[in-house]
Amino acid sequence: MISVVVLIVLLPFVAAVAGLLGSRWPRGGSRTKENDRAAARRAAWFAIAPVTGSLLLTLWLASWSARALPRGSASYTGARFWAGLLPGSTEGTLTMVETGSVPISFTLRADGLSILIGVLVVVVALAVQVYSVGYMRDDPRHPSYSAFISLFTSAMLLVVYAGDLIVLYAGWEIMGLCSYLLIGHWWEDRANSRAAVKAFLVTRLGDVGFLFGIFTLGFAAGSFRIDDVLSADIPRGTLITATMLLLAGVAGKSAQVPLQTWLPDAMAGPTPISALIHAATMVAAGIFIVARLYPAFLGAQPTLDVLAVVAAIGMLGAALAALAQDDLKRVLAYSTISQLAYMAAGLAAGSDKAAIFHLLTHGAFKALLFLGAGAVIHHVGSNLMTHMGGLRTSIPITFAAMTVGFAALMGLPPASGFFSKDAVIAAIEHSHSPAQPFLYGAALLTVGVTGAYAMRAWLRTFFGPARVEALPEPPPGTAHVFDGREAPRSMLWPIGVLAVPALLLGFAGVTEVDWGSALVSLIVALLGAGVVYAFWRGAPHQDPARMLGPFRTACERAFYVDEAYRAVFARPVLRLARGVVRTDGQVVDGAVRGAGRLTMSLSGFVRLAQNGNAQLYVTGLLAGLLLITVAAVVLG
Amino acid sequence: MHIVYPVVVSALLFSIGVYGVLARRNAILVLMSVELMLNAVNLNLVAFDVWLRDRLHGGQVLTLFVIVIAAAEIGLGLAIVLAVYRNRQSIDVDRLRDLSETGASEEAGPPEEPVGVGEDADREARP
Amino acid sequence: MIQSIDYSAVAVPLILALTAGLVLLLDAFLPARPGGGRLLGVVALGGVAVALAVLVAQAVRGGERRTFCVPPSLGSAASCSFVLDRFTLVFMALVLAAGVVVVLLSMAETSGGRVPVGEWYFLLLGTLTGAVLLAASRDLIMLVVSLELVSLPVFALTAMRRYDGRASEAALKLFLVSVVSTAIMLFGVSLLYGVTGSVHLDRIAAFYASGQSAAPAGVGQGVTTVAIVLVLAGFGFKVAAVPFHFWAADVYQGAPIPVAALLSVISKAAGFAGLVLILTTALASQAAVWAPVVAVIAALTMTAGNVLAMRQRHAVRLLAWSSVAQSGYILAPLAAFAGVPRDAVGASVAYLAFYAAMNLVAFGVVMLVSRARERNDLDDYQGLAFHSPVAALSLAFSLICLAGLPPGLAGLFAKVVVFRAIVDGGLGWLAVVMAVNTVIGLYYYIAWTARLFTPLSTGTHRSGSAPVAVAVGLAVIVTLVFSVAPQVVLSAVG
Amino acid sequence: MSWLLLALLAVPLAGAASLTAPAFRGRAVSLHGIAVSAVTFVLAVVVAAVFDYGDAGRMRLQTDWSWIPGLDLRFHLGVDGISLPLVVLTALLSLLCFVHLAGHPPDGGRLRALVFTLLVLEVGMIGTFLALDLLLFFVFFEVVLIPMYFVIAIWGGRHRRAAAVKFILYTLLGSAVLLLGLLVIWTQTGTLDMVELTARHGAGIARSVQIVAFLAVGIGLAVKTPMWPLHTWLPDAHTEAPTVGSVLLAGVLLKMGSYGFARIAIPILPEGAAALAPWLGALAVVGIIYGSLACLAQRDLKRMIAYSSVGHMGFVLLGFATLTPVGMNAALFGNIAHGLITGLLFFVAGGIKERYGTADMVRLGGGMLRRLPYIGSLLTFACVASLGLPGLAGFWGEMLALLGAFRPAAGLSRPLFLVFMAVGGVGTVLTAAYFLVMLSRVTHGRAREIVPVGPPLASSEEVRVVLGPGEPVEPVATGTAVADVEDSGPAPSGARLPRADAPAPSGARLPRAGRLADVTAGELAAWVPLVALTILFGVWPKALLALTGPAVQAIFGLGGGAG
Repeated sequence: MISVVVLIVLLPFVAAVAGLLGSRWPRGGSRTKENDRAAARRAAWFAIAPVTGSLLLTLWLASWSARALPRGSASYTGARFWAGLLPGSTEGTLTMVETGSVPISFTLRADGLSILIGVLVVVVALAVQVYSVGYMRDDPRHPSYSAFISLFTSAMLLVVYAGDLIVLYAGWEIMGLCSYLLIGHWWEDRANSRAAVKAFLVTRLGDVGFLFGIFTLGFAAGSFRIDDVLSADIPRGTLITATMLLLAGVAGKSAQVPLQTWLPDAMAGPTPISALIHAATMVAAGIFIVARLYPAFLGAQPTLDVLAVVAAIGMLGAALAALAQDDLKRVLAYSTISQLAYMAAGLAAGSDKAAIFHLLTHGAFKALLFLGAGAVIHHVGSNLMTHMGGLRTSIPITFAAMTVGFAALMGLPPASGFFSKDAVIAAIEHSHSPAQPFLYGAALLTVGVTGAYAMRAWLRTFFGPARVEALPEPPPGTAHVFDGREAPRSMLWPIGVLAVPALLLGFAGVTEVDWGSALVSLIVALLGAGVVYAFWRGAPHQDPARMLGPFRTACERAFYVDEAYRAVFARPVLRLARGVVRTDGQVVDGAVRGAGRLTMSLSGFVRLAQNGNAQLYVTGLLAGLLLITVAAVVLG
Repeated sequence: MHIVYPVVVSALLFSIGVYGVLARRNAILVLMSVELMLNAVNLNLVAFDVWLRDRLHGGQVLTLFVIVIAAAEIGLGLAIVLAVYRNRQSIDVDRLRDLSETGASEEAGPPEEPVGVGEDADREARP
Repeated sequence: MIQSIDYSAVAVPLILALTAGLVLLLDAFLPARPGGGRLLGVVALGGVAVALAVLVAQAVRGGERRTFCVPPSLGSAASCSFVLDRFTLVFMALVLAAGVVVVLLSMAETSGGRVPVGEWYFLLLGTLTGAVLLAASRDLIMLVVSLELVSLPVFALTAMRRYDGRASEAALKLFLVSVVSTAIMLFGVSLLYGVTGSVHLDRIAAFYASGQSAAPAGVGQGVTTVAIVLVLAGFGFKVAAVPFHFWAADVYQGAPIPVAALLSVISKAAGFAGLVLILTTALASQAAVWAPVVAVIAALTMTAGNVLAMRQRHAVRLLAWSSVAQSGYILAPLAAFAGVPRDAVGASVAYLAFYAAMNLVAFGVVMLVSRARERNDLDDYQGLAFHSPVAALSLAFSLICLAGLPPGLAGLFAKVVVFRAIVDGGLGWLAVVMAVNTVIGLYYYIAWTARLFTPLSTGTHRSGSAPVAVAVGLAVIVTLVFSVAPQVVLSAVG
Repeated sequence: MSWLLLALLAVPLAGAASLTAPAFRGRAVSLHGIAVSAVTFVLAVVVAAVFDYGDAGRMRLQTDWSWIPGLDLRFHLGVDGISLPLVVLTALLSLLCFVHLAGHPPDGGRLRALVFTLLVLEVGMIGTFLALDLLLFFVFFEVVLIPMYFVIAIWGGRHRRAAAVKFILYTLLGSAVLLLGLLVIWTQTGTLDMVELTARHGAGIARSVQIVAFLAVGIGLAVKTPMWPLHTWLPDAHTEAPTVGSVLLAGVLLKMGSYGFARIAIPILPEGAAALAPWLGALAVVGIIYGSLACLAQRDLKRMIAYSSVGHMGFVLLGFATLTPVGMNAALFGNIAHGLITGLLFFVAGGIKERYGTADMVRLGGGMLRRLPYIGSLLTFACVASLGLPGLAGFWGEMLALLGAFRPAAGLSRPLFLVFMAVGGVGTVLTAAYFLVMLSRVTHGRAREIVPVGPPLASSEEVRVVLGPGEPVEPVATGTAVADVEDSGPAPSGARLPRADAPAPSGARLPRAGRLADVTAGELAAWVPLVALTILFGVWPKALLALTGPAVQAIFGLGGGAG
């Protein structure tokens, strides 16, 4: 059984290697038009076939797990929501590496939680690969692009199915690298390249804390295997420090408040990437980790309180920022930060079931929204909503799909968002941690603002006067423009496929719906949407965000957090670096060169005595002798 | 008489010889003052020999040798002074400055950087 | 009573002296034929070779030989003036080997015609005799006389070149400084004689060991200290230690190169032999007095030598200062005599042997190059590797040996031996000073070696000379043997 | 089988000696070089094959002859878990250097002399890792100096003389102090045999003497490893050394310093090590931060890689400073990983310098991925491996070092080492920062169009270069999208570009010889093994840890006694 899991993880990796090396291989590197096209076609096959294989294996694994008898003693406490759904779990260790202190075991482990997330990852990855065939048709670097996506998928699956924390960390970092490579796909424009560097560095900063958290757990439990870590009785103090450190990694990867500035800039990458990495999978990995080690987090209440506060600030701030953005993708990016904060709030409130349920639904509808946005951008040729309007007639299918997406985002009843967001709000309502009232208030307020920005985006994109004029040459950073018609079928199929779970996944949630809180959140959401509709109705041309009044620019610049970070961190480090180079040149190296010059000048000085006069020599001789005699007698 | 007197006289004689060597400019006079120093040593040796009542008379034997050595040295010294005079027409010790640090490296010039070989110069030399 | 003389003990100096006489007679009576100079050279070489053979025979037969002894009846036990023990044999071997090389170098020098051949070889053999005698002497008189016998011929040799102002100036300087140092040493000897009442080294040692002194304690110790320092002066000059080093560069530059080689190896070896004899046999119990003095002098010598050599642009002057620095390294282990007596002397003599071999290679090649270009500036050596590779490689090898870096393993092991003796003796600070000095030393050695390998556009004519080539070859082979099997020296020194 | 180690030394020596015969001409010389180093590499692999992995802690294949009884220096060779990987790495890198040399003759000509020097260098390097006698280790430690001096001084770049002189003087001072330390050990214990001394675990040497000896040996090795304050020779030596020289200097010479810690300083002087470990750790960590910051502001590519070596060796030293088995394993693993990755980095940098004629990042402009896609991607791979991505060799060295610092040996103060660990973590972020910034400046961005003006200039000669000031010097100016304008807009804030050359009219394009050739077969042959090994050790760290583990246990006296 474990070989299936190994295969699931390895197939995309093989695809990546084949894509990187194989796609251009026979005809060498000559970059002609038809070479690129043939290479792109071959790369597409290298990418799609293995991921489909992975999908089928994952589905078979899920069915096996569902049929398996629930194991007597769940290896860790508490019957989990997915243990009921997918009780079967399997684990296999490839090898044990003796490091000298805590051993590292190359272990893969598939249980209910990881299979669920595995399904999400593979589905979205396949959808994105198919979508990219159309979206990146004549991009010269399509082979490396699709290969990196396969590598990313393999890394994400490694994180999902990892049984050992270090193996998990390995997948974690490779994901970060792939996000760097893919964000910087159009590296001709230095801004994209800088955005990629920023994304990698911010997540890397979080990962350092994550690694130290793993060390703390590993040393406390004597092994890095997740089962040992969760079953070992770790003293409360160590648990708190470990979980706090893990939070740093979670904040980095899932773009939570302290380290969220990289996600909006990550939109510089192609849209399918934003859909896959910055909506469904990588950003969800942080939440997945907390769910994976939930018994540890439950044991450390202060950490959950910190998580609650971070989530509250994150969801509200991001929602407000989304309301003021003009770029459609940045709206969705800030919305992602806000929704992730929701899941974090769910976890903080003590219900990982609600958080994972929301993660799944969010994965579906946010990927849908991004792919839809990709189609819209294709159609319009620019990201900015000021260039869009009245598209519901020209691209009906995308319109329908994005409507479903926005409905799910706002939490309107039929869509899945309604059920999962309700589960989270219910969990927050019933939790009894000190930060609960503050969290609950923020949650409700965010529901309203989410309704507002979803409605605003929906209206400004599809309604109002049509302003499309075919731009002559796409500015760097966007794919080429289609001639006004609907996106090609290869892009529409994935949108359609994703629309189904976005709509129906809510019903799959077996949990009962807490109608009281659901109604409250629905009313608040409709209220937010209504306000925006009223402003929009007044002046369809203008941006409803004007209702924010003086706070608009603050919201648009995301409360100047990014500029603050650059002023506090980036610029001083560069100044320090130049200072280090100067000191290295003058002080450390100076000392060395100075020693050399000192000896040379000493030699110059001593040579003066050698002026050739014999009597001076004899005088020197006698003076030296006198000195030595006196010293010998006196000191002797 | 107590041993101190000859030793002190010998020391004084030695000092006069040293002064002579350092102060005089003429090579021959320097040689004479060296003789003075050697004779001071002889005085010392003989005085100790008598004071010690050494049955082997080591001191006096050494005095004889010192006298012989002094003679040899003076012979050789004068020969050298003669050679210097023939070559330099002067035996003024102060003016014999040809062999000196600065003298040697005048024409070559001080090295401008540690190894003294301009690397650009030989870089072009390379084929 | 007539002293019985053990002629087999005195064989080596006797042979050298007789050869000297023979050379003088041959020069006087042989008709002046063009090849005459070469004949005298061969005769001198033969004399030295025979002496070396006899020495080897005596070494193989082993055992100690003593002669010119004072009968035990007068005063304390029998003490002899001329002793042939392991220490003496090593020094004699060293001096004679170096003598062979110097004679070979002189053949090239004398063929120039500017030097009277007979007198040259006579004086050269005289110096060798003095050096050999000094190694064997065990009383102050013989020590002084053989020291003079080593010094005086060298003054003459330096001034030997006709119509060479510089040579005569160098000779005068050498003469002046040497005579003053000898006078100072004699004054020291007289005081030492005064305090100890005896001339023989072993009796002086016995006197100090027994602790009683003729004069009242306070004065006796003071006078002894002064005496020791003054005696050190004489040998300090020979070895070119710090206060007595000023003459080195001027004389080496002025003198003909074989004489410079003679000064840097043979007269220095003689100086060290005398120093070791006086300090370790006569004044062994006074080590507390002279050890710190020697340590300070060693440190100052190596530093002054290296520092002065850094900015040199003249080959022989650089070698002069380098030999001053090297004598600092040789002096250093003696300072550790208090801690590890046997190792200290062994290390010092071993380093001297290694140094002699390496230095002679350098002087040989400098002799070769200076025949083509008199100026002898370092720039004349640029690109030597391109038109006379063997000479360049051997010079590079010797310089790297002097620096103490592999592939010059001889230099490296020599330094390790010295470092070990110093660290064993507990002189940490001296070891650190020596380490820094090795680095300063490497600076000018590597600068010169680098010049050898940088290409120079203008090719220059190289005039070969057979005897010098043989000399360099001999010295290189000896250095290579020392590099691969330094145990040869270490076991001999014991 | 013990003749194998002798053969490992004899073959390169014989190869070098045989080069003096005039029979070799032109091509034959480089082929000869490849042949000799290939034989040496095969021997190394045979040693690895014949090595008994079950008991890697004991010393195998020992040969022990008395060479100089006077100094009781014994020609004692042996190999164990610690030295085997380093020997194989040395043989491999030397072979790759010769392969690279075949395709790309050195700048200074005189190929025969260069091959001779490199073979002598190889003898010195392999000897250092095989020696089991303190003085023999010292002799081989110094054999390396003169050849490397000549490699830099004759075949180097513009200021090669000064760099070579500084290299040899600085390293000699270090090794002289190292010799003092070794002699102190010798005088205290009376023996020079490393195996015996390791078995004694420092018995017989008083604590204060151990501290003095560790200080002396430590300083000697720290100069070679480049620990922080003693590192200033490295950037000059690397910038001026030819590609082959840089690869060997970074790939192997730095390892001799850190190997010294693993073989001499820590096992033989445990109390000295315990006393000075906090200082070693502190200097290592400062080295990490200092190296990373220095790299961030470097303009020259090779100089930046040199400073990155200071940073990486900082992690290796941190591993040693923890005095724990995992720390030692981390250091030894980091050694090998750094050798492979930095070797590759210098090969690629050499290739770039050869093609562009300069290694100055600002003059390289951008868009290397456009013009030289394969070299660009290899550079990216090397940088990613170097910043410690898991799955590649660089990660395990750093991670295990931080793991070691998390819980140092009993005697060491835990909070201090936790601070070291945290600063090390920040160091990894800075390492990622400067590598990615370099990639962004060199490989990304729009390639400057090459307008072949006039006759093609001599390829490698420095061309009079004019910088279009449009190039933003501030690498990480996010947010405000500074358009990569072609025309000479005002250079953004930050240092005006220093006019190294006489200012020419700013409009002139960069005249350079035609289209640059991408990676050649010869280069690939030299570089692909390094890439493969980096991935192998990254994916399967057990290959190395299983080897060094038992040897390290033996050192810390936990496992079985050393053989």
